[in-house]
Amino acid sequence: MPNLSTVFSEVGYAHFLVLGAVLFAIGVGGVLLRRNALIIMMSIELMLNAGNLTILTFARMHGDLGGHSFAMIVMAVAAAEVAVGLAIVVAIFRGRRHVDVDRMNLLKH
Amino acid sequence: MDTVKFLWVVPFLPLAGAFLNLILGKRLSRQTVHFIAVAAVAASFFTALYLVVGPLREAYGVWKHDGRQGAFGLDEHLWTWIQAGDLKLDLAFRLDPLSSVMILIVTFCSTLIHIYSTGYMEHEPRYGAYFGYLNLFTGAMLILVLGSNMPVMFIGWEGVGLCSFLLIGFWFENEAYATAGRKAFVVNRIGDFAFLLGMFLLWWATHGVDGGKSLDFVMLRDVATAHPDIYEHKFWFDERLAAAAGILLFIGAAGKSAQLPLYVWLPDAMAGPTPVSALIHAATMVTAGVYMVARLSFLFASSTTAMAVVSIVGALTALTAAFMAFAQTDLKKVLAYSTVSQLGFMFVGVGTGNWSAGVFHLMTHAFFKAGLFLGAGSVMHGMEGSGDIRIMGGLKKYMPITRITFLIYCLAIAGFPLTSGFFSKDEILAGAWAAHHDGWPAFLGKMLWVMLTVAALGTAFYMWRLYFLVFEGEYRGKAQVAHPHESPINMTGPLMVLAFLALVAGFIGIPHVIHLSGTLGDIGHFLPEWVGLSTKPMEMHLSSGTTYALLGTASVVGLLGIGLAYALYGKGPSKIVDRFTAGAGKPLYEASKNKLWVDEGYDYAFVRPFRALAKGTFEIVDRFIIDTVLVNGAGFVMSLFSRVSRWIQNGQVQRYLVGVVFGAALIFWWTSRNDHPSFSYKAVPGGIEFRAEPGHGLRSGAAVRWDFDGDGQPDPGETAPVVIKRPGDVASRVTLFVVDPVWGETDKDGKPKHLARVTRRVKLPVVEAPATPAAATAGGVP
Amino acid sequence: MNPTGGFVLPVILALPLLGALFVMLTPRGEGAIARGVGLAVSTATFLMSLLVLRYFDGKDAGYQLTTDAVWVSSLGIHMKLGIDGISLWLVLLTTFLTPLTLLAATRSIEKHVREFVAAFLVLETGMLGAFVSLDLFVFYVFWEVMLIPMYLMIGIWGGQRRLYASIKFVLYTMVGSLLMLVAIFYLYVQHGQITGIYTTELTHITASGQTLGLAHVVLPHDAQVWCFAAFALAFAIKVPLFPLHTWLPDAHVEAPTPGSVILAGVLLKLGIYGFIRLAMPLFPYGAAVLAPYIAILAVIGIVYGAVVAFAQDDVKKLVAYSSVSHLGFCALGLFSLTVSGIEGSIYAMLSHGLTTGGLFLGIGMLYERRHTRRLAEYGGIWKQMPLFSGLYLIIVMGSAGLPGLSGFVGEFLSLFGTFNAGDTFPKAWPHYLPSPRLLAAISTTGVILGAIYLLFMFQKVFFGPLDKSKNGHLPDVTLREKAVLLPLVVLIFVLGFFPRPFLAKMEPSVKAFLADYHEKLAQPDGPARMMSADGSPDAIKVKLDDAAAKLDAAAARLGNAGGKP
Amino acid sequence: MTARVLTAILAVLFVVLAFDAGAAHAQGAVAPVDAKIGPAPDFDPPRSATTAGKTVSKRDSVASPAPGAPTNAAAKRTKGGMAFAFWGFAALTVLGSLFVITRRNLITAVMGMVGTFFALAALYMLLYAHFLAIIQMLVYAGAIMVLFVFVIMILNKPEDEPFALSGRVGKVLAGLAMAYLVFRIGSVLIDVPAHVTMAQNAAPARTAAGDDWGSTAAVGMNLFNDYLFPFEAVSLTLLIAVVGAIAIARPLKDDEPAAEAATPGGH
Repeated sequence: MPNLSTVFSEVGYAHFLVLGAVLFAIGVGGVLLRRNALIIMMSIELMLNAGNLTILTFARMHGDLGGHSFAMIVMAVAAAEVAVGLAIVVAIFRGRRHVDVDRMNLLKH
Repeated sequence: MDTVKFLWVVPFLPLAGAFLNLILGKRLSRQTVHFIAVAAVAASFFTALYLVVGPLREAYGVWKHDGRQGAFGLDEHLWTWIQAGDLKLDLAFRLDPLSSVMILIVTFCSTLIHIYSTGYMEHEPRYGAYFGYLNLFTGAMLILVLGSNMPVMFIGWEGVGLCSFLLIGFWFENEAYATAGRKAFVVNRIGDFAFLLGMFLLWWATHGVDGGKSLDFVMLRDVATAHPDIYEHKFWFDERLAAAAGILLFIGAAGKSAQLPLYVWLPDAMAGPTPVSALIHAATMVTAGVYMVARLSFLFASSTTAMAVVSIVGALTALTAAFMAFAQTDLKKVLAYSTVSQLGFMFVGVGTGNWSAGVFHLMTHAFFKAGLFLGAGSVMHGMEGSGDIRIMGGLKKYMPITRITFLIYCLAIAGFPLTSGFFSKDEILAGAWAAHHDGWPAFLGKMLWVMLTVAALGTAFYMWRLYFLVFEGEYRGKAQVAHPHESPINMTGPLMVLAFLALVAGFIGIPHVIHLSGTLGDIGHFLPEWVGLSTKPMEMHLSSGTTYALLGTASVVGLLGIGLAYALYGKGPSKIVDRFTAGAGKPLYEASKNKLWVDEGYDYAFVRPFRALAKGTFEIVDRFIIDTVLVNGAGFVMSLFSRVSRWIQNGQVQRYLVGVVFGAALIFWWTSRNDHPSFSYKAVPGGIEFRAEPGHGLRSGAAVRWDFDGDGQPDPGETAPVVIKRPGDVASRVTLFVVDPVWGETDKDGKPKHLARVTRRVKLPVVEAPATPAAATAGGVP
Repeated sequence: MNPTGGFVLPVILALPLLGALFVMLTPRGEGAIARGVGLAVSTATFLMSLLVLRYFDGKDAGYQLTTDAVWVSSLGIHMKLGIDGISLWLVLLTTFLTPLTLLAATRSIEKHVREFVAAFLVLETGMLGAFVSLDLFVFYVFWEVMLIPMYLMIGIWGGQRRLYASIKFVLYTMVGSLLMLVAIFYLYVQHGQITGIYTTELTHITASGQTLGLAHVVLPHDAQVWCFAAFALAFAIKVPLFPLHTWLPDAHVEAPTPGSVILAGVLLKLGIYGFIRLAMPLFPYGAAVLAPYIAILAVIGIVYGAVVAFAQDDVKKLVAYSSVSHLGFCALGLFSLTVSGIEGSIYAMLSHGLTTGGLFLGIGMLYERRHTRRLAEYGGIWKQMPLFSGLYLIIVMGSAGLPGLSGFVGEFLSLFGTFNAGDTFPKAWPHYLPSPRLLAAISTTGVILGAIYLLFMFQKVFFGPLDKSKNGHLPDVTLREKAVLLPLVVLIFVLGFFPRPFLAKMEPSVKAFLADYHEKLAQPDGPARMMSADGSPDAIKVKLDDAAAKLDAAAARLGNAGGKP
Repeated sequence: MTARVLTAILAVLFVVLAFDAGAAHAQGAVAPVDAKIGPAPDFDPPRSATTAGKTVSKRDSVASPAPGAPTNAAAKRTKGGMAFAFWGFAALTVLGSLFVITRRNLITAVMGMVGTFFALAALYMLLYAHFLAIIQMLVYAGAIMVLFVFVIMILNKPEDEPFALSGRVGKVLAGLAMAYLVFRIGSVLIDVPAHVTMAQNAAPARTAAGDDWGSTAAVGMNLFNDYLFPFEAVSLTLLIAVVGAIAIARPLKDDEPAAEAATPGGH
């Protein structure tokens, strides 16, 4: 372990990676804790972004531009997912006036 | 052994008759039905007669002329019945002196009783069925008698059981009758169980000996003579194998021949039509046991224990049954118990090794007891079916022929001098008196004799009581039956024939002390010698004086019984008896009337417990333990699991995510749980082998550096995970460096990064000698 | 080996299957057509199967009329069919019972006739296939194929509690057969690893004339015990042996008459057959170790089944438990490992197929008239239906083992074999177990008990006063029912009086079976290997040798590592 | 209000960053030919370090030190501002994301999200992903967030309790597991050799085609040469998503007829 001062003063790829991990963790926490479908979707977005951050960091480290392309594809997929997901949320809300995932248990019984 | 043709005809004819009557019985007219039946049996009788006086006598002549030894008889081999492995059972018949006597008795009595039945059963709706069964029985009985090996005998043995089941339950609308039939069959089956075991035991003992593989009687007998040790070797504790086999087979015989303790079915068997009782339960079937014991004489002869058992059981049966017969008020019941008692006599006869006497009494008994039953049938026929002797009496003027014949039978059974029963019974008594086989206590024979004499006295008494109550005195049944009448000729005819035989049949077996010569002698001593040909002779010493004394006693006893009966019942029921039974003798009277409560005892001891056992087993073991607890229990446990898993997999994405995260953490922890490096070493040919273990998970497969010279710095070039060094080049401390698998080994300024390391003191083993296990294992532990 | 007969077995396997397809093409509502087709097809199958007798060589102990077609070449699965003295009569029994049962089913099956007939024909194929297949995998396939139609039969055409019964039946059987499957895989892999040739055939002749096949693998002793236990479980459930029998009464009671007939008549036999054909030859040591216990279970089953049968009020249940008792005789005779015992066991199976089949058919006929199976509802039937009663009495007596009828020969022989099995029973007979002779003695009480419960049933149904008004006007057997019962009765007599031809045909195979069994049993314990019989291919020898070499090397290395003490 | 706070912080940070960059610029480092964003030139490596061949070699070996190690002077000079920017934006990201998962008010949550995305965009710039930084702003902060906001508007319902009560145990476990993972990963990642700081980059300034690294042209070349098929696939995905979204979101058929039927009924 390098000493703290270097950790704070010299920013390396590690810091980006760790940040990505933290961000991902927060996203997971959101999905775990919240019941509102919208919030959950946002948390998913957070996780995707954490992924993107990591990808770009590695791209930088390895000097490989493929990472950028990949990140872009991720963004596109995220957009698609959000579109469909929000549509579903709307549909559900129209039916049952709420978007509480705990109460969406038709398939359970 | 010589062969004979057409022996199969004898059993075949009745069977064919049975087939016809059972299949077509409904369509045929009564005349046709009973013509077929009678003709079949009669034909079979004449065939038998021809075969005996024809081929068999000739063969005997030849056999005697050649002075051959061993068993004498004629065989007919039909086809091989069962053949499996070294077991080969032929469906074969044998005609030898013993079976010849039997088939004559059987076919003859059967013929008479068929004829009698045409009268007795004339109003029976199921006429064809009746004669069909009767024929079937005759056929089965003939198979039993003629069978040349035990399994074939067993066919008939069970066949007659089936027929008796059917005929006892012939009027099956009456539940009690049907039950009686079932009882007969089941009790017989108990005997058959022992019979089977005995058969297995004999086979087990004899198979492979002299190629013995057929359970053939002659084979078994020859084995007994050739290798006595087979039957005599210790089998059960101190007893010979013959004892075990003999006793088992005797139990079978007891089942069939209604001996203690299996006699209970016979009195109930009176539920059947009277001719049936006459044929099956007096003349033929019940004597099968006696026949079997005589047939296996060689076996019983080789175990005096078995013989003792047979004779004692016989004597006890004779006594008990006689006692039970005293207080019976039903005509047929009395006869039934007397049958049981007489069978006891026969078993004592064969049990004392006096085979011919047993068979002799079997024959005479067949005549007079069949006659008695037929007479009883005739009486009941005249009394419109009632068999209650309390409402009879003075019938002699209504049915004279029946009365005369009945009188003769009673004389015979009571052992009145010079009647057939006299001779045969005396033979048995004499045999019992004389019987003293090695291993027997001295008093046994005498004791048997005493018991039998008492039984004989009882017999005479109750038979004559019966006679007097039925025929003498005043007619007491006006209320019930207005006009008793004599039976038609087709019923009285057989009565007369049998009566004649009951008188004279005894003269073919008069005691040897009465010396006769020439043809008279041939006739007089015919039976014992003839039967002796196919039984194993037992030596028996009896001085002529004793013989005469015994003869005297026998006749005296008979007369005594008759006199006693006359004194008490000469004029119908007597006050004396009533007073006696009401007072001092009450317990005795009750005991006799209720047959010593044996049936009730069995009911409580066996029948009810068995029912309870069956129900209990079914409900508790089967339904509850196995089905509910084990089978459905397993299912229940499964459903429990499914409930639990359903709680986890509740379709909520978030809960699944919990699983995912937790699993990921677990995997991570597992893969990186021991990431601390270490190394082991052991001696191998050519040096010491160092083996780096950089750790699992992230570190696995990481590059390593070694420090063998102990300077704390990685040695250049030592990068292999497994290194073999010769002990010389190894310092006392060896260090393993593990390069960070992800980020390399130098930091930003290019100088070596701090590496994970492990240092250990190395104990150097001797090179030449292989390492001691201690070193190897010590090396294994970091 | 008779080359000309090879076509018979495939044909009798294919006929019912095609028949089933064809039946499903007939119009839905027309039950009569479906029945007619089914009857015709099954009769044709029966006639074809009679051809087996024409081609079968009674002297030859080996498999005959064999056909071999590669099914899954990559796994070495062969559609290999063949028949020998052991399976011969069982096949004939199956083909014989099927048309009779279909004929009897005319009135008992009203709904979905078409589907019923189809299922029945499929079932026939399954049973026949299981009897004639010489390839473990194929056997297993047929074994499971039987399950489905039976399941449908109980579940669709059954009585009140049919769902419970059918599920119980399927689960019970599945449990066993899956374990068997595991054992089969184990054996398959072992064989492949030893010889390098993966095949599921029992005997596989390679192009170079080498004799391979699962039947020639010698497993280490403990593996044998486990595998035998797995097989034994499957077969013991099917038989069924004592503690595993509770599916049988339920299945019988709920199943429609034809289902019960086939279940009792043929399906149960497959348990015993599996023991003879697979479990014992493949794992002789396991058999030797476990035989005493199975024999004891069989004896318990004999007595227990008989006792419990006496407690029944439902006729079908009574007969079902009597099956438990009778199959006990079969199992006992089989494990006596004597010629007479095994032949007796096979013969008892034939007889049981006829008699119990007949009993169930008769019960079905009564049920069609009275719509009840409770003993208490009957009584005095003989007066109404004398002919039927007479025929039924013969069947009952045959089942009770009256000598001269079929039942006796089988029971007699198997008891006989057991009683004299003292020396052929496995040497490792535990001293704390009752000796074979005692076992035979105990099981002979089945003779008494059989008489007790069967006559009890017979009296309750046919004897006694005709006091139930419903029994007042029952028509006697119709022509169709005569046509069903008479062949059975005749055969019962024939089997009773002329068992020799039947026994003679199975004797060589049985002897061969015993010989192989003892030869393989004599093999010493050790790593899995092929039978070192003469003519064993050199390739295998080599493999064995270098396997041994490997072992030595390993031992040496261990010695180096661990050092010598 | 929170949104405003966030935007304020964001603005401040940009200013600071720009100032620092300007300071660096004043010290007369060599400016790049096409400097789009303020701080970028500062981190630009000395040209000597970058050749195509080197680039190739970089991709192969991770652990080996970067050739052309920078002069300590350059590293020191740029360290402070660099670190400052990173920490600032990192703090902003984390703060915003925490907003997302903690706020009960959906609008607040979305605003926090916006902040996160902006900060991430800045971080992308620090990683020389200029093009992607822009795209991030356009796609996420622009499109997706607007979508969210619209949906929230459509639903506009009072906020329900934020935390799923069911299965608390599981969630606590999962939280602990998550923390453990983050800690372990972090402890591994923090070992990343510090010598590849932002100061001297591991990537070439120009790609083989001569475009600036991370510029639109570079990414475009890469995307449409090497990753054409994925690109097409994704476009297809988007099409499908659009169609699907419409299909799902539009009201069910039988709603309108009911409505139609209602109106005439009213007259």
